Parts: sequence; C-alpha cells; structure tokens
Amino acid sequence: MSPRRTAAGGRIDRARTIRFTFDGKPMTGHLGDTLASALLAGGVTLVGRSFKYHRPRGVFAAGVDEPCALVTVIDGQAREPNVPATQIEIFDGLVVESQNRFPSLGFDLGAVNGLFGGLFSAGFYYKTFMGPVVGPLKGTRFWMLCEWFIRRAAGLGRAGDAKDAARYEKMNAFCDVLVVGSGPAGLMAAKAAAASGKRVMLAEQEPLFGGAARWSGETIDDAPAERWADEAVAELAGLDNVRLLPRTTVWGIYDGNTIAALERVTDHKASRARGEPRHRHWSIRAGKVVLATGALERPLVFPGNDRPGVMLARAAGRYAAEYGVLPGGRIAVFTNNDSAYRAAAALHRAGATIAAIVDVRAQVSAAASKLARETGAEHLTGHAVVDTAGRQRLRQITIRRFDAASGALSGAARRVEADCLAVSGGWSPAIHLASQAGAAARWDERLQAFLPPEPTGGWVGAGSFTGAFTTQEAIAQGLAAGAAAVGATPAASKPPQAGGPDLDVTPAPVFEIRAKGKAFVDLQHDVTAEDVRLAHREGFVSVEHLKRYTTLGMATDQGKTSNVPGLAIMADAAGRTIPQVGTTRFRPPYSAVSLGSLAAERHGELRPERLTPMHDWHIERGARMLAAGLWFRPQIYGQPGETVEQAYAREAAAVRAGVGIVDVSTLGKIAVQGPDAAAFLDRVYTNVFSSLPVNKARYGLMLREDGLAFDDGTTWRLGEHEFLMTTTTANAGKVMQHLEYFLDVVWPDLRVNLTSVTDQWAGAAVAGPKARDVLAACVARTGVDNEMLPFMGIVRGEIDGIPVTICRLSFSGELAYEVYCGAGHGLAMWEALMEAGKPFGIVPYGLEALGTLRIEKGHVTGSEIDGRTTARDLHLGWMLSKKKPFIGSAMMDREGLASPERLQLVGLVSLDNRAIANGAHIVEGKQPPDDPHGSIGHVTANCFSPALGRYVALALVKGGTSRHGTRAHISDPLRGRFGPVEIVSHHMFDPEGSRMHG
Amino acid sequence: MVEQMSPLGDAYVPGSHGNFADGTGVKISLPQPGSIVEATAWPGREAALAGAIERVTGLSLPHHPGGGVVTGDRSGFGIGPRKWLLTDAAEGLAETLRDALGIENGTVTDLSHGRTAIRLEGERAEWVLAKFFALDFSSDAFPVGSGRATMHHDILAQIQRTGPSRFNLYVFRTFARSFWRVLCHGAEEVGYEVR
Amino acid sequence: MAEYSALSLLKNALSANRDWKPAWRKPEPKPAYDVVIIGGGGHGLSTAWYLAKEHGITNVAVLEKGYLGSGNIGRNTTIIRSNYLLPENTRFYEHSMKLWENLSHELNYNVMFSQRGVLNLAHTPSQLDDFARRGNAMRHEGIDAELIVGAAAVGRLVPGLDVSGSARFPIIGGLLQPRAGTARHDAVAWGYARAADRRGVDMIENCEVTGFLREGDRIVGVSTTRGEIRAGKVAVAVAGSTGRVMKLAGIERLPIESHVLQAFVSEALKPVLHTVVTFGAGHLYASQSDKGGLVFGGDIDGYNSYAQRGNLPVVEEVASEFVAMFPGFSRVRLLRSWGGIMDMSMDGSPIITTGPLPGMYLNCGWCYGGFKATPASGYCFAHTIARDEQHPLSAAFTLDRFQRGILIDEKGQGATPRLH
Amino acid sequence: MLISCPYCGPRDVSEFTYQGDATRTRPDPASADAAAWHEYVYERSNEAGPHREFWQHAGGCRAHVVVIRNTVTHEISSVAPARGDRI
Repeated sequence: MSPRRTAAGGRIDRARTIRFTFDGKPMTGHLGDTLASALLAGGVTLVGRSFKYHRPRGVFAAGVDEPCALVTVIDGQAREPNVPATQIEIFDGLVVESQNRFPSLGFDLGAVNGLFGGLFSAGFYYKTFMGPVVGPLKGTRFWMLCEWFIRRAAGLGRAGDAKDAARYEKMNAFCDVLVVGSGPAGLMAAKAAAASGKRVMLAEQEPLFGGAARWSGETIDDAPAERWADEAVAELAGLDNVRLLPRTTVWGIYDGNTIAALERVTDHKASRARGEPRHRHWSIRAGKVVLATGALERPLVFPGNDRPGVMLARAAGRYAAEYGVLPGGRIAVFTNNDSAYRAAAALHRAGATIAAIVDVRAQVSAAASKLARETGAEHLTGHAVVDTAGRQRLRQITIRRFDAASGALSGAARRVEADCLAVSGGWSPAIHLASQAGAAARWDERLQAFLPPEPTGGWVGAGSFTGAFTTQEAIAQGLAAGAAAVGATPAASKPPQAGGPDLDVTPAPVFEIRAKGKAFVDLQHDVTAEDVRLAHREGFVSVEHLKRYTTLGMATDQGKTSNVPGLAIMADAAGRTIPQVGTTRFRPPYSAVSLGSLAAERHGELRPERLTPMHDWHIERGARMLAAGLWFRPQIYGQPGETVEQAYAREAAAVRAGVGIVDVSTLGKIAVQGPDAAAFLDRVYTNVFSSLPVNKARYGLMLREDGLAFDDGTTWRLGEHEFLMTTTTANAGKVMQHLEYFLDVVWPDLRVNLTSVTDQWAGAAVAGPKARDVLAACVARTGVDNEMLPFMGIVRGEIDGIPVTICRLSFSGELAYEVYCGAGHGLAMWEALMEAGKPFGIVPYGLEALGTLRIEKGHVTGSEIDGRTTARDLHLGWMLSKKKPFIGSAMMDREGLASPERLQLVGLVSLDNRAIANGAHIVEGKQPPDDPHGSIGHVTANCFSPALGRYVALALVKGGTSRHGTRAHISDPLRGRFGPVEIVSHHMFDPEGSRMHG
Repeated sequence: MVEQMSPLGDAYVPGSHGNFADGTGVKISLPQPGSIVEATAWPGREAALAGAIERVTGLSLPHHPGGGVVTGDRSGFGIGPRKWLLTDAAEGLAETLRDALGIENGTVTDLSHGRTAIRLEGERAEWVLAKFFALDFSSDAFPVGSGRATMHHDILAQIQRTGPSRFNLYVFRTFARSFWRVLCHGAEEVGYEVR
Repeated sequence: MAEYSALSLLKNALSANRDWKPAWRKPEPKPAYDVVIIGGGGHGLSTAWYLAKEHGITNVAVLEKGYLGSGNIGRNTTIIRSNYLLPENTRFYEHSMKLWENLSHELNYNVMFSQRGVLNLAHTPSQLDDFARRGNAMRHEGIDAELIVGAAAVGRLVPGLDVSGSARFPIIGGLLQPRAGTARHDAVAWGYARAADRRGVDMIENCEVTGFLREGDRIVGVSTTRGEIRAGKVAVAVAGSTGRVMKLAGIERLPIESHVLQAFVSEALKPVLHTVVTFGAGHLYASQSDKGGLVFGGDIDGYNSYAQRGNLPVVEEVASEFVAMFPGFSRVRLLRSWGGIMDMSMDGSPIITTGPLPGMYLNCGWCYGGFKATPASGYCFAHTIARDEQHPLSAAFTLDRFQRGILIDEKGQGATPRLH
Repeated sequence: MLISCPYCGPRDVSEFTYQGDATRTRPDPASADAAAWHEYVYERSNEAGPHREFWQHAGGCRAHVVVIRNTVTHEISSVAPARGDRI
C-alpha cells in the first residue's frame, strides 16, 4: 500500500485494488477512491496545467469546486474532457489523460507564457492584434492570423468526434419535497418530510450520502457522525415514499419549481448493462425544495498560492478522513477562521505531521487553540504565508507577521518546509440554486459571505446553506425545513445531538496577503489579484465588468472558489464594500452538465417519423423517399439507369397519357362538424362554403388576419353538418391551431367541433385520362361515371370490400379522383387500385411528378404561398368573396398589399433548353456583379415539362402579369447559370381546363 | 369487414428484449380495438352525451376532468373539455353513438383507423412511461380508469390507466411505428416482452 | 487618452501595468445635452459614436440603467452575418458587415471580428433550393455567398459534423457566407464606449430613466435616478426594454413583444469548430469562442418575458439538435446558460424611426439580429437623429409600415413575433 | 414553467403553445376601421409585470386558456378557460 495511505478508516475498501491509467501510466487505487484521492495516494501532485500561463497545478479541492485538476476521461472512442479528478470514481480499466499541455504534463512548452505575465495582463488582447490599416493584412486579417495561434493555446481538453455509444435518458418525476444535499441538514429534512407520508426525493451529488458527516470527525447521538448518517440513509431507503438519488447533481431550478438534475448512472462502472443510460437527466416537479447544499470553502489569495500541494483545508481534511490519504507528509495550515483546525486535527489523526498552523488572526478560540496543541503544530497566530517555493510541487512556505486589520506585513520572513499547505479563507454558502430561482443574495458582514435571502415560494433552506455552520444548527434547521416543506410542525421529540469541538467559522475579513509575486484569484483562468486591480484602474469595476474583462469566475468551476475573493479585492481597490461591488446572479447549471444528457433520447434516429399507411409499399417498389417535415414521401419511383429527371418526366407523362397514382395521405385533414360548421367555413375561407351542396367539394383559400395568403385546399361537404377539410401537408398543424383559436377565443358561440383526422384516412389520387376506367374496374356499390360523379362530386363505395369515399378533383389538371379509406386499409386499397390499373398501365408517381403536373398547370403550393404573398399576387383574387367578411378581409387591401410593384406569379419557359433551377433569380439584363440590385424576382418551382417539351418554371416576378410575353434572364450565380427565359402566364398547360372536366 | 393492418411493420418484433437481469419489467402489446371514437358535447349538453354513451356502451363516465372507466371490452375517458375518447373491441361504435347522440347534442368522430392503441403493463410501467411523459403516473395522481392527454415531443398521446400497473396509450397512427420504437428503446433498461 | 497598441502594452508591462487609465470616464450627468440616448448597450453606444464621428455631434449623453453593455450586447452568441433574403435586410446588414470589417481600427479597440464563415446546413432538396434563392439574393446585392452541395463537401468544411446518410436529418449541403463570423461581444460595447468617450460623449452608468420631460407634445428631456436631464433630442435604443421605457412616454402599445432568448456555452475545448454552423432541421447556431467554449443558441422560449431567464424545454431542444449535428459532443459539458430579452417585431425586421413623439427617436425590433446590426444600427440611427430623416439603408424600417402593409417579413410568419 | 390547465391540471410549458396578448379586441368583422384593425393585429401592450395572454394546451386537451403571468418573474397568478366554459 502507498505510504500516503492511512491504515484504516474512510470510505475506501483497502482489500480491493483498482487499476487505471493516467497519461498511459498504470496506477492503482482502492474501491471508493476518486481519481484525485488515488493520485494523491500515488504521490502524483502535478495533475494539470492552467489556462493561460500553463502553470503546473495539482489537486486543490475535493469536490465539485475543483478548479485545477481537470482531466479527460477516455471511454473507447468517446472522450469526456475537463472532468475534475475529484469527481471521478475510479474503476478497473479507467483511462484518463491530462490536458492543456504539450508535449507532456511535466514539460509543457506553453509554460513560456508565464514569462510574459506583464504583457498578458487582463484584457490585453483588446489593445493589440489590430494589425495594419492597409496592405495584405488589413481589415480583420492580421487579427485572424494571431487568433489562429491564440485558439490553439487556449481551450482545455479535446472533445471527441466519434458517435457516443452510451445512452442518455430523460426521466420525469413528481414529488412533494425534493431535498438537495444529504449532510446532517438534508438527512434530517428528508426524514422529517418523509414522516408525513408525502413523496420525498433526496439528491446527493457525491456517491455517498452524509455530506459533512462523512468527514467532520464529530459524533451524532454519541455515534460517529458517519455511522449516524448511514443509519439515517438506511431508514430512508426503507420507506416507500422516499426516492434516494446518489451521484445526482441538482443543477437548475426553473419556473414553477421544475428542477433539473443530472444522475451519473454508470460513470463509476467499468461497463453498462443493456439499456442502462450513462446519464439520466431528471426533470423533477417538486412541491417544495429543501436547499441543504452546504457551503464552499474559499482560499486565501497570496503569492504562490497555486503551487501543487496548496489545497483547501476542507479538501485536505476530507482526503485524510474520507479517503484515508495524506495529501502530504508534512503539512502546513493557513487560515483566517477556525474550520481549518478541524482539518488539521483530521490530518494529524491520520498520521501526518502538521508543521505549522498559520492564522492571520491574532487571537483564536479556545477550541481552536486546543486542537492546534493536540496536533503538535507550531501555532503562528497573527502571521501569514507570503510566498511558496517548489518546482511542480510545494516544498516550502514563507511566513511573516501579519496585521489582519491593516494587512501590513512585518518582521523577518521565515521559511517552513512543507509539501502540502491547507488553506481556508472562510466559507461561502452554496446559494446558487436559490439565486437561480430569482433571489438576490444578501451580504453578511459577520460571516463575510453572501447568504440566501428569506425563502419565498418554492424553497426552504437548512444548514450551512443558510449560514448556520454548526452540526447542531444544521440538524435543527433540517428538521424544521423538512416539516415546513410538508406543512407539518416538527416532531416534539429531542433532535439528535451533535458532539465535537466548538469551532467558530466566522473568518477574519482577510482575503488577500499582498506581497511580491503572482497571487491567483481564479486558479483555472490565471486571474491574479493584480489583474483585478488593473480592471479597477481601467474602470471595469462593477462585478459583471470585472468578470467579463478579466474572465474571473468564467472557468469550468464557475468561480466557486474565486468569486468572493475577487469581489473583495475589487472592493478594496475601489474603496467600496463588497455588496456595493455586487454579486453576480448565478445561472444554470450549478455544475457542468453533459450535452448528451440534455439531448437525451431526443436527438438522432429517435426523433419521430411520420409514415403513411403505404410507406412500406413505396420502399419495396424502390421509391426514393424525401423528408417533408416529419413525413416521408416518395420523390420518384426510379427505374434502373434513370436519372431523377428522367424518372419524374416518365411518371408525369404517363399520367397525362394514361393514368397514375400518388399517395396523398399526408394532406392535413380536419373533420369540421356541427350545426354552425358551414357558417364557420364562410368566415375562415375567402370564398363561400355555406352554398356548397352535400356530397360536393370546393377549393378554398384561407388568409391570415393580416390579409396575406395562408393555406389552400379542398373541403368536402359530407353531410349537412359535416365537412372534411384538407390542408397542405406542411401547414396541417398550423391550420388546425388557427381554426381552434378562432373557435375558442373569437367565436365561442359557434357550435363547431374540429378533430384532426389526418391519420384516420389513407388517400390515393388516381389521375389521367384513364383514371375513370381504373375506378370503374374496381369500385363497387357506386357508379363513377360523369353523372354519378361529376367534377367536384363525392361518392361512397367499396374497393375489395373496403369502404371508400371518392372525390373527383384534380391537382394535375387531368381527370382525377382522390380515393380515401380508413388508414388501416390503406395498403389494401392501394394494392387493389394498382391491380385494377394494371390493364391501363397505371404508374405510381412521386412528389417530383406531382410537382411537374402542378407547375404545368400553374397551381400554387407552399413555395408560392410563402407567407409574403397575397391572393392577388397568386391570381386567386377571384376567390375573395365580396359578399361577406372573412379572416383577413379587413387588412388585405392595405396599400403595400395592392401595389403594382409586388411580386406576382408567372410562368417561365427556358429559351436555351436548359433547366431553370429552383432558387434562381430573374433579371432583366445583366448578371451580378454587373447589375447590382438587379433581381426582379425568383423561381419558386421548376421542372422539365414532358407535356410542353420544355424546361419551365413558376416564378414570382415584380409586376408579373404586365411582363407576359417578354424576355428576361434567370440568374443563378451560386450555380453558375445564366440564361434567357420567356415570361408567360402561369397557366402553361391546358389553360381552359378541358382535360379535368372531361 | 376487412381487417385493419397494423402500422408497426417491421418494428413489431414479438419476444423478449433488453435487460432481463431483474426479470421482465414491462409487457408491450397492440390491443387493436375495433372502435376508437371521439365524442364531443356542445356546452350544456354534456349530460346528453354521457347519457348516449351509457345507453350505447353501458359506460357510466364520471364528469370530473380526466375521469374514465374501463369495463371488459370497452373504455372511455375525458380527453378535453366536453370531449371523451371511447373504445370498443367491436367495430361500429361511431355510427351507433352518432345516431344515439344527434347533432343537436354534439359530434362523434370515428378514429378507429386514426389512432393506434398500445398497451404497456408490468411492474416498471410507470418508470418506463415517466421517461416519455411529464405526467405524474403514481396511482394517487392517476387512478385506474382515468386518462390524460399529453405529448412526447411531437407525438400527442392519450393515456388511460386500465389497471394498477397497466396503461393504454392512444397515439396518432402515422406516428405509431416511431413511437413504438422509442417506447421499446426506453423499455430495454427494465427488460420487455412484446406480444 | 493613449492609443492602444502592441507598443503601449509593452510600455505598460514595464511599469507593471500601473499607468493604464479608465477606458471611459465616469462623469456626472450635465443638466442638458444636444442628444440624450437612452440605453448603454451596443446600439446606444454605436449611435453615440457615429453621432460624434459622422455628424460632429458630441454633446451627447448615453444613459444606462446598469453597467454599460449589460443587455443583449453581452448576452448574445456573437454571430455576424449578412445572409438575408430580402433586399431591405441584405443591404442594411451588408453595410453593417462592412463597418464590422474595419471596426477594430475605427475604434482602436480589438473587437476580435473573426471572419470564419457562417454555414447554414440544408437537409432536404427544397431547403437547399431555399438557400440557393437566399444566396442568389445576396449575390445580386454584391454579397459573398457559396452553395455547398453534398454531404462530403460539408464534411470537409466542418469536421465532426454527422454527414452520414443515416442521420435522422441527413445533411445534403449548405449555404456558406465566408465573410461572416463572430466577434467578442463585450469588446464591442467597450470599444464604442471608449471611442465615443474620447470624442467627448458622456457615458452615464447606473442612471435609470424614470420619465420623460415634455413641453406640450414635445419630448425635451428625461427624468432619471440621477436627476433631470434636458435634451434637444431623446433617442431610445433599449431593445427588450422598449415596451417599458416607451410606456413612460405614454406610448402604451407598439408592434413589439419582449421575449427571452437563451444562450449557452460549454466548457473550454481545444479548437474543434472553426466555422459558425446552423442546423437546418430545427433552430440551432453554434460556434467556438477563442477561449474554447462552444457558444450556441436556438429559438426564443416563445412567450413574453423580461426575466433574462428561460426554461428547460429550450435547453433540451437546443442540446438535442447540437448532439444530432455533432455526435461526438455528447460528452462535452454545458457550462453556463443565460437569457437576453429580445425585442421581437411583428414582421421580424427592425424599426429605426423619428418619433413616435416630437423630439423622440426610436430604435427597436431587432429580434435575433441585434448584435450583427450594432454598427449599421448606430450608423443609421445617428443619421436619423442628426438629420431628422431616414437613412436610405434603413428607409424601409419605419413604424408605419405595418399600417401601410409594406412588410419586411423574412420568414413569412406574419404578426406572430415568436415565430420570427 | 408549469401551467395549470383548468381541465388537465398542472402541465409542463412544453405542452402549450403561446398565443399572445389576450387584451386585444378583434374589431367587428365587417368594420373597415383601419386603425382598429391595425391595433388588433400589430400592436401589443407588452407589459412588464402581470400580462394577460392566451395559451393553447396543444399537447393535451387542445383548449385555449387565459393566463395571467408576470413577465418579470414568470409567476402565474391565474389560468382560466378562454371560452369561459364550465368544465
């Protein structure tokens, strides 16, 4: 066993050796170790490099507040950068790498930056790199050249580029009380709340519950606090109404007490079970939240305070008590409050030599003095550490006499040999979640800390989160908070009794020891005390300016250790109080959250797909599918050797010559029913529907309230009070909401009910001169001749025993029918139609052919109804009824909507026998750059028209109709195409419509 | 009558799947009721609708929001203001109910093809559903018989608790295959059986 | 005040950086100015600079409720582009782009405009056609644009993107504007403030406007938490706070809604994303900052808000789109999120106008576009303030366009601000 | 954010679609009063504070509700059916 290991105690299992690698080097630890504790036990002190100066850094903390010891965890192809070593539970086969160093951690070329510290002061980059005003490096070029180097030097770990094999899941939960934090306060709160029988959840970011009880060395009810905690947890685990969530960080409080938490389900395991997520993203709706999140220790700022071996006192104490690891052999302590004496005692108990306890205070409490004596350390009150020495690890500290009131140093410098310096600068309650919930922190002068405000609404606080730092207070507050959270009064029985030294964590108001040398405030971002003073000099005084100018507190630890010292130094420089400088509002997340967990199962292949009942048939027939929103629709049914253009031209030609069939199941379909249904349709469509006879359909156009075109489609009157409205595929949801809004909000008096029946009906359009023959061959129980089924007529019948509704309407301009049946019969109906169509040469056609047929006819779709066009722009002015108001009628005649300069729908015919690409623009003369601002419109849809034998297109062109018969050019500089076109009417084929009426 | 075809296609794989370390967590199946019907009453005509439903189906629907009942082959639950979703193992409910109700009282819409019913049952049913829906599935909050209209991302779902650990989910048919896949994916963790 | 340069850095480094002076003064407000600008954000500060530089008007105060740059200028995802569709927008934003290209020199402050390109990803042929139309519109306005066709070409441009055909929304191409990029957002505010200050403009921080001074119909100044300040002209450039401030002048309703837009940054990483990329099957835009953090954002939350705080659904949506694009980023960790208040207009385009009351000038309605517009907005607004007329580049951005139906609706969504 | 649908109970905001300012009055459909229509379609009160607004429970019962929500704190003080229905 490592000489740094204690013989007994703590959470580790000394019988279980765990093997892992760090920078390729095999290492061992014990079950229960974190990477940090295992590295310390292995004598590794250099773990990382800092952001800017690439200074050597070691383990500084023991928890989520770690600013320095960041590593990358390698899991097969996946990489997780920037993970604090303090948060990694080691397991057999764990692979970690250090980061931000080149070529190696021990020898890092980037460390040269440290030599230019004066030049690389806060905000230096704003003042230089602007480069020359003229020449090849003018404009932004010089900066971008410099930036290339800066970007490579910056950053921390490297992200992976392989797809992550791990699974991430979201979990929704509801509870009456969510307790955050499981120290004595949290445990008591959970117990008190659970006693009511209400649903309680207890979340703890560490693997083990108990918080401070695990390392305080105190007793509770005469048992070691740790054992008391284990018993409390066992009791909670036995209750049906309690859910315990270890390794779960509550990182966000959102509105309505919606709580976001990250559970690291398998990060501590060598493998994941089938279906087991790596991370679980909890979204918890909690009646009340008990915040028992404890407090974070602050360091003191002094020259050399970043040397590996310098660490927070609590961390040093925790390593000894909780992990059985001595962070050093000869340890010095430097503090401004009593709490570090507890750490010193723990370290001493674990077998370390305590070289000195340096306290900035002239006087300390009796309890602290007693602990100091017990450790056998030299107790230097009224002293301060003014420097440290050692290459890549601490070797020695320098101490001088210090006056806490004035900050003055005096007397000779003394050097003390030490390989670890445990530092405490006081405590900051972890008020982040309360701050996120909207509460402004208040400064407590006695505790020298920001405390949460009085609780309002969703949460109550307990324990050191509230600034109550003794275990007895934590127990009492936990009990009270737990009871309050369920609206009960705390049980009258005697609360558990804590036993331990009576320490006072109230710090002396000392944050910085000003002496020669770089003193770091933000250890990760290398923000020094001088940087803070420079920010002050340059006027960046408000806390947000300080942060943004120096990057203080913006590192991965989010300033957990650096915020308050930074503010204090600024306050001192500005001659203000700390609250006058202000505190920043904390934002989610409390600690970093994997993007995978937030994305959960929602990304990638698990995004929903919408499939028509005939989907599999299309696939089997070799259809190339196109995504249309969430839908998939056949683009073409290509034959071997065919190009897309050949395929759709063949399909479209087959429709014009014979008969084709297309899946129209994706069209939005809304059942509009009720005594006022017809009146309702008169209001929402620009044209009249109340006059529509039963068993007839009509083409309708809707506008938005602002008078612009919204959607079109046919609506079928199936009964006196029953209509089936169809919408475009893309707008189905929007039209439904639009109609529901008007019924609920504007016309609640109308007795109309809307139901989405898009999914109820499968639809096939059969089009072409032989369409009637196909139907006649398979439809039973009704005739389909012109008399029974005239244009826009509706009949009901059967195909192969399947009930169908047939409407004769045409999007292609051919004789055509839409045949609908229950979706569960869709495939059978489709196959029956195909079978019936065989003798007539029926051809299935896809979206491209559908588009070709409609372009030839000049029918509009979403490409033309693009939210900017009016009915008149699209030559649909004839549909605007003058007999009645309708949605949009009041605003559709505004001057801007009636201007002759507007873009108007036209047809284009290519004059050079080349395709007119969609998205091309139209110009009168030259192409750019010769004709700036020359665009007079754009192509909305294009095709090769087999019917016309030409490349044609639809376009929106300024003053379109007036240009009919004129020549223009299409201009497509992106794709290098420029060519002549003739502007024609959008009705390019069979303008009289004789074919569909045939 | 021609039988309805399932929308699931090759996504439907009978058998046992996922992690069975702790037994089968849930069973997932496709009950395929003959009728799924949405019935809506005009304001003030809720009693007339409830009466018609009771006459036709024997279901006595509670009036509180989300309330519902399950009896043998039939079920019904509230899915919105004055709106119920009714199912029957037999086909033809929509026509019968429409005749019984009358347009002066409300409307009946046949969704037998438009919605797909998916049944999820087993000890871990609540756990699996909680992965998808921000609903409180505990039996106090969501008692047997009652129903909820909710959504999983883009997929609207109407859910009825038909037993202490059994739920019927009604989703839009064209989303059913996709939803089935994610449901199975989410159930892998607890082990699931498809039948 | 000294020029910033490599030389001044060196000189100051030798004197331990003790001689640096404040970037801008902290003057007491004077009783009266020629122009008072309400709002010490990007647009207010750039307006002050261009008033001084282009029009010689320097007796100007910028009033800021909090600290300079505390609003959207410091809360955005720093993207600069002029890849618009409609000519009113392309011309305006391209002018902004040209100002950006020389801004560091103009201000003697490195705003770190890095022209690393903005790539809009297309996932369907019709989307690529839409992009072609927009790109062609740009080219016809003299703006750089390239159509990238094919997943492989996109993959070469942006390593790490999932360009496999098996993605749920496969990438088939994109529209690239090479001159687009990102800048250091805070530096823009500070640079404009420092430059305007050097011309004599007063930046008055911690000065909240509590009311407007009137003479008859005319606005003649403001009352503030630091006293009354009279002004020949009062300009309002307060973005998300427009509704709040204009109510103080008795304007109860405007074609504006304030919405919260969240933004996100990951932990710092070694360079991994070199261009700005937007996902086309949703709404996500992402880039990597010089510090190494992935900076990204998506849709507004979609409800009126002044809270600078959003909710979880957008966080989840944005993350899911990001991971769909870059599957390797699932283990990258979100470091921080925050919210800005967007002034969403009724057609998605801004308003720069005289009025609506005599003596008053209004600049608002920036929707998602405020940051990239900063230079041109100030440039045109300064023109409007100085000359009492619209600048040709912002001539279309009037308030009466809604009455007249002359809309500039880039997305075609109509009067539904949350959809713009 | 949770919105207590009067029909379905408290539900996550993601189930709802925002439908905006509920203080606007739609003019008489036959009215040609351009100013009134402009105000209805384009002008918003945009309150900082309690704001009366419509939401649709699109991912649930699909009913529209009138919510009074403070736009500064997001606190919701009331939710009622938009139809004034009894439920």
